[in-house]
Amino acid sequence: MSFGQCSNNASYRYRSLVIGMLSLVSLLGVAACSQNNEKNSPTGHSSSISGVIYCSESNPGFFNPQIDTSSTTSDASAHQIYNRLLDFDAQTGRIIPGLATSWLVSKDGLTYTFQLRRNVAFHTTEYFQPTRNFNADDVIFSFQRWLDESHPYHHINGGLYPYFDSLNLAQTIKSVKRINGYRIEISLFQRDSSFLANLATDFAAILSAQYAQHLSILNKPSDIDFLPIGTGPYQFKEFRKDQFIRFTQHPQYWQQTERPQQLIFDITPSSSLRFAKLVTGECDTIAYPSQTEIEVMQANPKIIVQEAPGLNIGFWAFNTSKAPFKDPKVRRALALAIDKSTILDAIYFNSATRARSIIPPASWAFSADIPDLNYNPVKARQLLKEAGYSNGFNMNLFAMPVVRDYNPDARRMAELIRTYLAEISVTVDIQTSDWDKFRSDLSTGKHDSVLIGWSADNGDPDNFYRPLLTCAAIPSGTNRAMWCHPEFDATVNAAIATDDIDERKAFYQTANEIIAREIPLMPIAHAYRYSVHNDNIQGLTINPYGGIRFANVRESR
Amino acid sequence: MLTTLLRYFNLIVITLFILLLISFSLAFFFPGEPYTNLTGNILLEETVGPLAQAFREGNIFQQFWYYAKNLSMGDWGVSFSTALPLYDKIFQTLPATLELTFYAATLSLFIGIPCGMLAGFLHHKKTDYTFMSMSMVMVSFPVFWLALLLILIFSLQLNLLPMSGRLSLLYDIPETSGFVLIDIINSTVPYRYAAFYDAIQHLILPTIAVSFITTAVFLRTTRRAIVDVMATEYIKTAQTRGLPFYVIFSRHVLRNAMLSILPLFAIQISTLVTNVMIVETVFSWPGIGHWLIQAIYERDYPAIRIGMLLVSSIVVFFAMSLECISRLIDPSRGNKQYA
Amino acid sequence: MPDVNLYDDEFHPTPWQSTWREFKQSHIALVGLTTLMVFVVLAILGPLITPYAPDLQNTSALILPPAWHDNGSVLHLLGTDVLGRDMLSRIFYGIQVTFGGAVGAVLFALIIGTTFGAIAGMTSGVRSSILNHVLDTFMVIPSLLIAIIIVAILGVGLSNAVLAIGLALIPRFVHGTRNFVKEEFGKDYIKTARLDGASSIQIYFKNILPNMIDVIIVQGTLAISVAILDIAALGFLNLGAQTLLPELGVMISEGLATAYIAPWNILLPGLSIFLMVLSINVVGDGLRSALRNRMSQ
Amino acid sequence: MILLDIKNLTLEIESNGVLVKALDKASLTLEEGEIRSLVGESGSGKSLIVKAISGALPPRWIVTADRMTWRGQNLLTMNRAERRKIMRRDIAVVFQDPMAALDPSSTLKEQLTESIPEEFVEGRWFWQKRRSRLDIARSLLHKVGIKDTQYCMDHYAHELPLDICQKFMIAMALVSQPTVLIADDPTRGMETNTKRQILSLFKNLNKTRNLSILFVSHDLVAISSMADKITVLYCGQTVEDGPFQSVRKKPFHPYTKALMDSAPSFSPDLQPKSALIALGGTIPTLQHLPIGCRLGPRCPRAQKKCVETPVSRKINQHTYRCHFPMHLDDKGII
Repeated sequence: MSFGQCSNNASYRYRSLVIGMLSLVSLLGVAACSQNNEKNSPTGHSSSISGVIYCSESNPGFFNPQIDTSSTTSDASAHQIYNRLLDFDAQTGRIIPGLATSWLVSKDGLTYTFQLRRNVAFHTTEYFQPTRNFNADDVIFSFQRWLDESHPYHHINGGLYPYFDSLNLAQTIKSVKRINGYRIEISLFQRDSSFLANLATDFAAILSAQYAQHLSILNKPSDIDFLPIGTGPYQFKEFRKDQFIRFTQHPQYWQQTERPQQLIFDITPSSSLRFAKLVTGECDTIAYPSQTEIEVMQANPKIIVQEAPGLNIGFWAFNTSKAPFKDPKVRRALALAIDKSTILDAIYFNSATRARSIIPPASWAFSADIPDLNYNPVKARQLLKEAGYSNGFNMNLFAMPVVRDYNPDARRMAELIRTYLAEISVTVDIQTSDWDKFRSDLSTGKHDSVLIGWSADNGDPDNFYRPLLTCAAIPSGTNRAMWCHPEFDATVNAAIATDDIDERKAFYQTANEIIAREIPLMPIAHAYRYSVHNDNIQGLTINPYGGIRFANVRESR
Repeated sequence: MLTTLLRYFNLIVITLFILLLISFSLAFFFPGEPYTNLTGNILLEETVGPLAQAFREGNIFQQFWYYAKNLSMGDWGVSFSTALPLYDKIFQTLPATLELTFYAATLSLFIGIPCGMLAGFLHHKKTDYTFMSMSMVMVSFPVFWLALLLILIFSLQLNLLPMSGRLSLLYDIPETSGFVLIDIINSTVPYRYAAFYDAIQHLILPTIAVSFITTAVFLRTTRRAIVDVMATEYIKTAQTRGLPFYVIFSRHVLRNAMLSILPLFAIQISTLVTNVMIVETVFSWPGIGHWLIQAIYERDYPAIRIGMLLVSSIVVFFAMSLECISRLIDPSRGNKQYA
Repeated sequence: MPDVNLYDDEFHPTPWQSTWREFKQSHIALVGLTTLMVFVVLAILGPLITPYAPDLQNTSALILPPAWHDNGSVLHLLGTDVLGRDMLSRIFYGIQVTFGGAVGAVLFALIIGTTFGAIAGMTSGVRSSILNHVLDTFMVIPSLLIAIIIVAILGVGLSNAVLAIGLALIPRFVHGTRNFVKEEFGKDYIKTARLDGASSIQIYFKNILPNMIDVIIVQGTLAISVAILDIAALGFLNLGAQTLLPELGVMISEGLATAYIAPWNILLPGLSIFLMVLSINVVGDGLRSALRNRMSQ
Repeated sequence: MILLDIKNLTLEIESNGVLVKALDKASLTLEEGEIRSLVGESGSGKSLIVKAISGALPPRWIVTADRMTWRGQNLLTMNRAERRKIMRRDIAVVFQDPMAALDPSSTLKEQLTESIPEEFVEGRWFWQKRRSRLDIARSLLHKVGIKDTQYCMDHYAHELPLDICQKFMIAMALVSQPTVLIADDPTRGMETNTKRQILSLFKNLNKTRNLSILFVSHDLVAISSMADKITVLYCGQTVEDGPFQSVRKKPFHPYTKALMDSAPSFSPDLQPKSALIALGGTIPTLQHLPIGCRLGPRCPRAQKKCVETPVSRKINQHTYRCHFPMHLDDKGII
């Protein structure tokens, strides 16, 4: 006596449910293979709450650009929280007034006097409420902190100021004097035509002296770099590592610009995840879009792509302080063994120009007639034999874990290089690790060679030669090739001693020839800079010197 | 009744003790200095504290004793990469995982078991075969591939659902209990309803991804249990006694079937937690699985050690209590001598 | 007319033949078996019949869609990935790595699990019940957790992943064998053997092991499907096989980078894992119901 | 008045390609107030008949019968609802192993009260209904001889001794005051005094309630103490049927003779240490049933004629199916 018949109406109803389930599974199959068909508006976030979400690529080390040169830190702090004495105009690149309304340069070029802006308010947050506006004391405090060793705040959070050390500004600046409440005077030891440009870079941020006193009373001085106070458009609210940074609008910002209620950095390390979030509308703009996705973004009407020639250089640096790489013949052999054009196609997907030397075409100091090395494995093997390594050697290759314009996927580039070097019997062990550990290993010289790069902070060509290849830049960790060449240093110092453009160009040309002869590093590409955002926001302009500025971004929903 | 409770209580205590022992011995297996693996900071001359002292003397029992004392007092050591105390980090991430596991478990219970009952009761009929073939397909889905498929289709192509995180970061909800829905409900921010709706949207895809496989497993186990019970002698006698069908099914068949599959759910908990940890990495859900796997990449041994100890003790606790409950309410289990 | 049997003695099918006849009844099981055979052949002979080496980078054809797509080329049947490596040969190698790894892990777990289970089954008393409980609790610990610990101790790599999954599968076999042995010891044919003075070891090897083979095989097949899923998951989280080895899970995580432009880099490896696991599940299930029917006849 | 009338019932099942007759033209009748016993060795299809009557046959069986009626209604063509109503109201079955026939997960009180039909329960509100069900249950348990009802009702089946459970099964069967009770070897494996209690219970139920009992067993001692009529079954064929006394004194079918002789207490003149009488050979399995009279190969009086199945002949209420009956010369006179 089976029970089938007695509940046949029940099973009919359940059968329809089952068919519903089956159609869902088949929908899974069909839709999965369909290409990116037309899609409706991104759901993203409802309009009831205003805010801009930016998918950044990694955690900032600190919230003070003075002590950390990584672009993540300056993205998260320099342009959103702090202001500088001077700024760059996004389009023309010329220097425009920032917190200093006007400035006067003496004839001998040794003393600069700055007239400061009045009634500029600092941020008021839960952890600090300022009682006075911005004045000269803050500028003095900000400069003295990295200039004068004995300054109470100099050794807070490591006491290292890599950018200023690499330009050894501490030796060029003699003194910073306070004339009155809103005027200061800086005097130098010798002329430096790139000094004004250096004051306009991200790293010359202006901190709050009153906040510093407040913290030293509570004797928690290290908070100055973790709970920042500045005069910029946004004020810091909360940071949770590997998850997000939250800023709220600075109500009394001195520039009247229309800004969203809150700005959020959603930390998403993987670039494909960032791109996916842009498509689903969970992020309004993303950092370092990977080249493969640029074409797809251009095809998508909802996403606006801005492109500008970048002031950057991606290169493959050899650690010249170690055995096989001391000999320039070995370095030349390795450089010849690599086919630069395939790397440009496979990694940059023709969104970069082939690099002949470290100076990009966008800079005025660029000159076309620099000899370029093209792919010649036979000569490479012969050079290796001459240098005594006929049966090759093994070396490690540090591949940068994070994404940057100048090198979108260092890991895949390393794999390509490995297959090329295998042909001249050089075995390569690719090493990559977490970004902080990676940089500390580099500065202690654990690497044989490294795939990394540099993006300029200001328009001055000196910003390429000095931090990358001068002897002073080795301790500060920006000279990855550990290369110290007296003649090269002399040419670079001579270049900044004069103001005449043609003379400086000639000096930089001799510097390029020294690099081409010695090959401490093999320049690979100058990548275009992309800024990508969906149509939820407007007013985001691309900046030639990298970084992202939300000062005059507004929601267009 | 009391003896079973007592027996299970000391079994749970023994097992947790063994887990504690394993987590302690892990510190010695992991590369690097045992003291650093236990507490996260380096054993220097001037580090004070009973544990450091015990390590200097090298007396292992004392080390274990102080380690256990620290654990009970909430000092769970400091993580290598962030140097923040692990205690708060875990209490940020664990509720997220428990929340996702809870929703996935309830979803698969409320879908798996009724369909299993239907399939079992109509066995060897068309509905049964469709259910069985469907559950066979669902069981063989690799969970991370399924999650990617769901993202590809529902987030990227059809753009219906968000694909990452627990809540859109625009909503700043103060974290009280760690469970996102509960936090929203008892938060006083004006945009509460929008936040709630958004949290639900964020929950849909991960819950489906996790519960997809567990539903199929529940379906199959329930069907097998029901078919076995229907074939037993006492159900035949009940039928010959002429009892109406619904009485037989609801009172006898269901109760016996449920009693026989309750202990099997304990094993399902572990596959559920594994699937949740994998789905978390795909949907970047801020749970303990995602955090543990990040800890692996950064070789953060204190985090791995405490994460392992915590997750496995929770899973063991749930499984053992499930087994104890099934032993208490199932009278007939008493006569089968225990293995 | 049943085939005429001249000697008219009764044709008693051996247990295997009756299981096979029972197994043949369900067509799905046969379909499952053929797909499984295809995968096994691929796993063994895969590397010989692939058109390209798995890591040969053909830089001229980057992210090529599969052949049936409009701008796909027949040279690369299943298209290429972002580094220009041929998808078809990578999947064949992937099958060999994943399937081989899973079988290795299951064999490892099977041998250790059955011995432990037998010992636990044969001993009795308080000590063994405590031991059994502890083994049961290890069955409940999630396999990913065990894998994370092993990777933390020994470091990443396919062999460590196989070891980790093997360890995670052991409790499953211990549980199965112990219940089976405990049941068998209750039966009379063991009592008679014991009355003849056979020691429990002899009984185990002569009487119980032959009967246990079927149970072990069913558990083994189902454990292989679990092992494949776990190895692929570990590869996906790149805790197991590293990018050097063409493992299916790793291929999916690599395909993630170009997920939106080239979805087939994710779909095809995932599909092969899915089909492999489906065929194994179908065969395992068919075997189990065949065994159950044979027992109940 | 004939309650249950079964004529030429044949049960076939398909086993590896060929149809096998487990029951071959079995016939059985049951009058009101009569105790009929159905005797046969284990595996002769006794339980099959019980299952056929109660309709609990698995769907694989093919049931064909000339006549299978209950009070005139044909059981085969009845739809399941009426069949279940009959089972509920008129026929009650007591199975062999009480432990297996009781749900292990619910208390006996639950199982007993749930099978009390609505009509016997007075009271409008549910608590009144519950109390009246409890009273009915308690009175029933007293009737079947269980004294400590409260203890039994609160416990589970596996916690009570075998005979208590069997009495409980009987109580459950009697709860709907059936007219026929089918007892499928209730006293198997019980020691004698509990067996005697249960049999005496059946006897006085028959006397007081005029309850007709179909007593299926192969324990002749128990049958001799209570049965009016007896039907002997061998390999699915009813070989002999008739009043117990006449069948016992003068069995016509050689198998019945052997069956009667096999019970030592039946033959008073048995010398001590003398060999027990038993038929040679064993019961053929389902696959190798001999054609014609199924006792053929084992029957001492078998001849060529036995190859065709014998037709059942009747001499004043004593039917038999044998070509060469005993105690009868060939003209059919005792």
